[in-house]
Amino acid sequence: MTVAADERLAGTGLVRRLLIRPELGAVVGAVVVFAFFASRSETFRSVAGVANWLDPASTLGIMAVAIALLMIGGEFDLSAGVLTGTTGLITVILATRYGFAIPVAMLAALAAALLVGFLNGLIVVRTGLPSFIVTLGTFLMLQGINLGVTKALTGTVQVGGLRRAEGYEQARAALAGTVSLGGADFRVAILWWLGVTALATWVLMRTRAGNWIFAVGGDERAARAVGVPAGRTKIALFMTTAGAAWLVGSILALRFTSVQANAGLGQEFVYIIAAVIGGCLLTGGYGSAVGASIGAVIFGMADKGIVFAGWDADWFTFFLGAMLLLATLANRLVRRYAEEVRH
Amino acid sequence: MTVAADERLAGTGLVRRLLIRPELGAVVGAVVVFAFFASRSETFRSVAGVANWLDPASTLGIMAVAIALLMIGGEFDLSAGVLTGTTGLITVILATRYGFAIPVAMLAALAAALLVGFLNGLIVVRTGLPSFIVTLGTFLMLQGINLGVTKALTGTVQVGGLRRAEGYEQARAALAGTVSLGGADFRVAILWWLGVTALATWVLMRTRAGNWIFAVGGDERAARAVGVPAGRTKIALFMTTAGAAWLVGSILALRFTSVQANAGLGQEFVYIIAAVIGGCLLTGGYGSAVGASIGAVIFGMADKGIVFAGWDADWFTFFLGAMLLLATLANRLVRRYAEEVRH
Amino acid sequence: GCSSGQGGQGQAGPSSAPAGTAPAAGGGNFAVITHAASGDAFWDVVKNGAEAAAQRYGVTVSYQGDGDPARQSQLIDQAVSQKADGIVVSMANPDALKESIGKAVTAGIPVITINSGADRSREFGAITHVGQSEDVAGRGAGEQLKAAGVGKLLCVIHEAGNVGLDQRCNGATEGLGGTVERLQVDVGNLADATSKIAARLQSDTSIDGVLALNPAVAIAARDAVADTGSKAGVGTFDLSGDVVAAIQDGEILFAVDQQQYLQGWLPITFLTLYKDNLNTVGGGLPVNTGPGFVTKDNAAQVAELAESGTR
Amino acid sequence: MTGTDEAAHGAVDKAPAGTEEAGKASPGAGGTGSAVPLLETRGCGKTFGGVIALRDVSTRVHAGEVTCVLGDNGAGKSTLIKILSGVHPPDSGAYLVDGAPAAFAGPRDALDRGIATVYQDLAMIPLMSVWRNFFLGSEPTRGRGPLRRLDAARARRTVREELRSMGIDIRDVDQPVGTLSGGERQSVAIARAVHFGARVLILDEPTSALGVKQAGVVLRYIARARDRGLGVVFITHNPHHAYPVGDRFLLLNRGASMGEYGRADVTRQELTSLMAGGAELEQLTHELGRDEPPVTP
Amino acid sequence: MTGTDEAAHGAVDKAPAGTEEAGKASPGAGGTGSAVPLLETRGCGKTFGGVIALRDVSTRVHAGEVTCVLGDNGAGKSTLIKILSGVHPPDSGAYLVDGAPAAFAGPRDALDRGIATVYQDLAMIPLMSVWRNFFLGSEPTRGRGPLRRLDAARARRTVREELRSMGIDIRDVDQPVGTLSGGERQSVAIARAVHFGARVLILDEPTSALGVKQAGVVLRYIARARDRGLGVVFITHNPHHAYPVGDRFLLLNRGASMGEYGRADVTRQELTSLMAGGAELEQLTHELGRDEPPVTP
Ligand SMILES: Nc1ncnc2c1ncn2[C@@H]1O[C@H](COP(=O)(O)OP(=O)(O)OP(=O)(O)O)[C@@H](O)[C@H]1O
Ligand SMILES: Nc1ncnc2c1ncn2[C@@H]1O[C@H](COP(=O)(O)OP(=O)(O)OP(=O)(O)O)[C@@H](O)[C@H]1O
Ligand SMILES: [Mg+2]
Ligand SMILES: [Mg+2]
Repeated sequence: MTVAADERLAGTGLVRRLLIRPELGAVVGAVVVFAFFASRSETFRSVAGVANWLDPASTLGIMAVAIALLMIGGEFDLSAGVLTGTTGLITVILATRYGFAIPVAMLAALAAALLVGFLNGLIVVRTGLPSFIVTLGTFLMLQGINLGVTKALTGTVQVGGLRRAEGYEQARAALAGTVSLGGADFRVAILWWLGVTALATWVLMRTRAGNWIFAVGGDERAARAVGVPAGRTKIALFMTTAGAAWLVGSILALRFTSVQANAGLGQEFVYIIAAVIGGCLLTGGYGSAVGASIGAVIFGMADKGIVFAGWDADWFTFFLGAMLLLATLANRLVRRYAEEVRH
Repeated sequence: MTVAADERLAGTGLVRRLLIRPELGAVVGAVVVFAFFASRSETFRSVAGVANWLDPASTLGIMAVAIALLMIGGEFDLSAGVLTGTTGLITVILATRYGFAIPVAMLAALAAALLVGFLNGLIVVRTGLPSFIVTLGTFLMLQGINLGVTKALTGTVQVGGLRRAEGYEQARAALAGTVSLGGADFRVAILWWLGVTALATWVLMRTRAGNWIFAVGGDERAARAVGVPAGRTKIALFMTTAGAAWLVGSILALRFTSVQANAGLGQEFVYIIAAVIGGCLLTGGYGSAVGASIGAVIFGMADKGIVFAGWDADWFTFFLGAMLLLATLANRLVRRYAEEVRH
Repeated sequence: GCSSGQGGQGQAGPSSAPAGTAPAAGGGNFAVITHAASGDAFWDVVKNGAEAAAQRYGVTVSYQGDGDPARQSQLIDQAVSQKADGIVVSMANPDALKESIGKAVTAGIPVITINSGADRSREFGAITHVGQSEDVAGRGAGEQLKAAGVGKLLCVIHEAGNVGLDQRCNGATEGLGGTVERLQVDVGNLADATSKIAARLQSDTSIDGVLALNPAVAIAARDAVADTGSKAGVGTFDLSGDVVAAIQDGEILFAVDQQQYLQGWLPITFLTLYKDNLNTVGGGLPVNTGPGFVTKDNAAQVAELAESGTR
Repeated sequence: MTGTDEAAHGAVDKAPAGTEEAGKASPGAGGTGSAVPLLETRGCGKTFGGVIALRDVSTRVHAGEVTCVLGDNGAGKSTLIKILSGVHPPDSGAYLVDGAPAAFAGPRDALDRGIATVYQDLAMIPLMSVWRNFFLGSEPTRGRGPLRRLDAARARRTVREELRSMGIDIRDVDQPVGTLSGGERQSVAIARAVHFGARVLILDEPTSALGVKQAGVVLRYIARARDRGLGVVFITHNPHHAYPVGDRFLLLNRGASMGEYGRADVTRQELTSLMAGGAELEQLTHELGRDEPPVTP
Repeated sequence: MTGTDEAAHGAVDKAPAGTEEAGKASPGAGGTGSAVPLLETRGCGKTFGGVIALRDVSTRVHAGEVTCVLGDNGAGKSTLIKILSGVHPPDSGAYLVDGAPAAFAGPRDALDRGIATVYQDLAMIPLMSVWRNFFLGSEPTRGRGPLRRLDAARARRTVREELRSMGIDIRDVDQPVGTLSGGERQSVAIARAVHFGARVLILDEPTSALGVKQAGVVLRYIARARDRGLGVVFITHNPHHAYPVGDRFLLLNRGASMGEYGRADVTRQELTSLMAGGAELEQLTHELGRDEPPVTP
């Protein structure tokens, strides 16, 4: 800002400017949840404990960031969870039943994932149907395909044995290995997650594509009117989500060397939850990648913290629900304070 | 219309006026699905077959109509599915373990359901958090309560024995009995479903409350500005949904005389799907009760039709997904034709 | 009820050297981690068994379960970082758990596998295995149905892609030797399950047997058979009060009873013994808990037990 | 209401209009004879986050009087309106209704006190039909008890008549408002506020999207409302619209009051030039080299 | 551009303007000397479901000429604009760009052919900041290849300058557009269209929400764009705004054309009265009994 201060601007401290960022509320939520569980369980705040809850947060985070981009662009993707299973299944089946080297099998899975993303996007853009319904359709269809094809090819509902496939060790080291740090093993996936978050933030804030994503989510008609290629932007977003699903699917397949036909089922909403906790609006046009990542951390902490605290598994979901509500409320209060009456 | 025709009105036939109704697209979708399965399976189109697929459509329909009202009012309720289980559990536990007469137990369950609905609404209205997140929180919490309380009180995850409770026969006849018609047994729940649909349609189209529902969903700020009690309307909608969940929960509990702690889990999205197939907008302000009912029928027919047609169970969800997509597309095409460029 | 925070108790130290002193009563801290979501009727009995044993021996048990192998393995990792004194794992997907179980074994934590995964148990370094795989139970059910004269069976899967359920159906196929058709229903919506089973019975009248894999679905199957006037016999896995009553009334032929209560009770017993006294039962050979069958003959005896969640 | 009427009013309302405007407040600024103004703000201010939208503005609205609020874009006119209509509470200063401090929780409360507002960013629901929008919040019903229902026939008829009497002919009152043209929508909103004529009518730039004919109709409406004894707050950019109906003119600039003038204290020309850029349009015509061509055919 | 300039243009564009307007089309209606108009509609019509919004309208837009479209609310002005800018294809009639039939799949295609539009229902994204909105669809970038990124500093600077040069001082170009006042938003939209000045600039009621000063600025912009050789389509209700800058005046009524007039054929007074209700305001002033008070202080 080089312009002289306007007399109609009340003191806008750095603090307030920071607080207006969509993710800062989520940060407060994360701090609250962390403090809560850290005070309940020593292991939770130990290095090993942190490594432990960062592990699920990493794969969830990668997906949450992709879904956040899509949600900022005004669309949903319910097929993303199952797609992580599909890509894993393709990789494992090709590598173990058809003797493909793992990198080749992974590329084939990526191609399939991008095709699914492309079709999702194309149908949404062409028919104008809500993406909620379209991707619900793909979700169900993929679920059927995962089960039907796996059963048809292998006779069971899970395929394994990836360990023996060519190129396994390298692929595993790159995607599913661990890094020792402070006496605990951290998953490499955490690095991938940080990378994806940084990349997504850069795209959102610093590129034309990012501008278009906000625009198509904020008001698609208006965006089209000024010449934003709304259709292409949305298709690209669906393909990005599919790409993220492929990354997560590969990470999980390499790590567990086997995939079940129902892998990823039910995760689609966890992604959306993480994105919303991180400040994304369900109506589109607002949100951030960093926020979605922090949402994933909150979810991961609450999820694992309850186990660390040793609470009864029967009540698990109760505590999880209460945690989520409290985290979002904390988030909300901070945002309220920052924005005051801006609606 | 008593006013003389305006020269700027092209011939607006009755047909076009009908087609503009949100549910008429769904009717076409329903006809398509029916025709398809009727041609594949004789049983599907027999009276017994119709009674069969109308059975699950009835409970789904009751919920879909309530959810449709809520969605027209601009909100979601993810806790509705689990709440059907909660109400059933309360009724059964009170009637079998504490010796309450069934009507009394049911009233207690209703009170509990309405309280949950009220709290959902209150939190949404007061905090301004998206209902997606708030009711997700209640969903998780109820899920935990259902399991935790049932376990604590009975030591198992399901309670039964309602048959021996006082007032069982009458209650069952009213809510879960059957009516013979054309040689097949139709469930009484179908009548309840028709009644709920008619009532909801009347409220939506013919009362002030209906006007307010459309208004708060269409533009809450604007509705508030002209003095619509937006908060009260929304809370009432959440309570209506809870009431419907109670009705469905009671019907199922009386029918099966036992309830599992995880009953209703996962149904919440089926309700939303039915409402959306029936023409409700996810963004609120548009939709119809009849449409939601027809959405429930489409879903019920596709779901059962696949079984009647005897297709491979492994591919079940694939066919279901394809069916849903096609039905919504048919729906969409009809609407497009009717509305042309209106966006 | 809620067990106390284990964070603190974890400090009891690595239990790899369970003090060669006299068996100390209590103080153990065990984790039971299964591949089923909480609320599942079968696994709830396992949980009851484990908790009853814990109470008996004065140890703490934390029960967790998740059908997603990735999350199950994370739960094992958590137990390891909490330095549990012993871990009980059901291995529906052994490959996926290999790494985490290996970690536990390396950390010197005794592991007992339960239910499925008997063949990989020793390879992974578990001290023993309790229970048998779902195929065996399924085969038993198939044989029972065959004995009842069933030629064409409908196997009702209430959770698509669930490995355990798939194994049960596969086992039943083997045991029956006839045609087995599968049907997918949603356990959360029994009305729908009923009408789906009825739809299948209506459209294929040659089906003369229905195998439910869950007691609630068994009731739905019974209703469907009654609604359609089919003469199909119904068999089921696992018990509930309603199922036992139906067996007594002759509406359901039998229920496969793995006596899964033992799959909860025994591992805790074994782990306590191992911790206090370094005992390994049977030199690590699998301990079978079933399958048993509840039929009209013995239904009366188990009726009450099923109501209270121990059978 | 005639010129003589007006003088009579002016004589009654001799009390100073506010604080700093006291000097400027004109003896000619009308009033209905009631000493207590319907609405009054005293040094009201409003801040949005870091933005000061309104600062220390005082004004009064009397029954039977039209208060015009004029000012540039972003001057804070809509913000003032939102305070008056209960959407925002003022951050500083006092807001009095009938002489007593108002504590409105929302527009509903203001409506209940008889303060009706037509917002610039139209309070209309695009997906709802014209007649439903028109009666939203004040639906006519018939039947009683559980059978109480919308009187749709009456509502449709009323809307059609109201709109026609305003010179707008909407084809079909069942048409969704979202398909109306910008001006049609504005007209419906005004017709609604007038129909439910309250004690105070607040109009935020009602004429800006309207053609000359409709604008005239609106001005006539305003005058009629005033004659019925309503207090009217009328916001506009157009001094030519403000002058014919206004009794007081409040000028805002960058959030602050530039003074309140009574009708008698100011001519149309003065008003126009006060609005900054007054005869600029004339000027512009010359500047652009486009003088009137000689009158030909 | 001066009167003599104009006469010269008029002389070139002697071809009848359309079909039924041929008689009325004025020899004075300007053109830049190119015989082929930039845009031309021939008997265009548009129906929405059962609503006939536009019927058989023909007009032309020449380079260096301002075509004003005037008409009552709901006359179909915005609909015509949407056809010109590629939002809707016409249902009947032909739409020619540079003399060749145009087949636009959307506004993007029109933009690519140099047709930029400012819509009445502003094409702005409320949640996005002012500068992001300003450059939306034409973002300045730096770096190349995968490092190609928004040049945010330049964008902010440009926006601030453009807006200041238009007389709007936005406090903070990072403010979301949704928090701007109605007029401020409109100004940003116009500044954007002007900045990306295309061959044809279409403005739908750009001045209606603007104060006198800002309106003057917009008119000056329009004149400047015309002088640069752009074809401008300018929609307004205000004949006082239309007259200073317009070269042709297309009058619409209830979806149909009431004729197109050249500047030379019509005086401001005639235009005003053609717009129906012409001197009605003056009339109204009298009618409301509010003659100018004697000039006092
Ligand atoms: N999408 C649509 N669906 C149905 N009717 C429409 C639609 N768009 C416009 N109309 C109708 O077409 C007519 C012309 O509308 P248009 O917006 O072109 O008017 P306008 O001249 O721009 O009016 P204003 O000056 O009030 O903006 C209006 O009566 C409107 O109701
Ligand atoms: N919710 C808000 N958050 C932040 N700033 C706001 C908000 N509402 C208004 N403002 C700012 O306050 C100032 C005054 O706005 P207001 O809408 O009152 O102006 P106005 O006089 O009505 O202008 P116009 O004539 O253009 O409608 C504007 O500069 C606007 O940016
Ligand atoms: Mg304003
Ligand atoms: Mg218009």
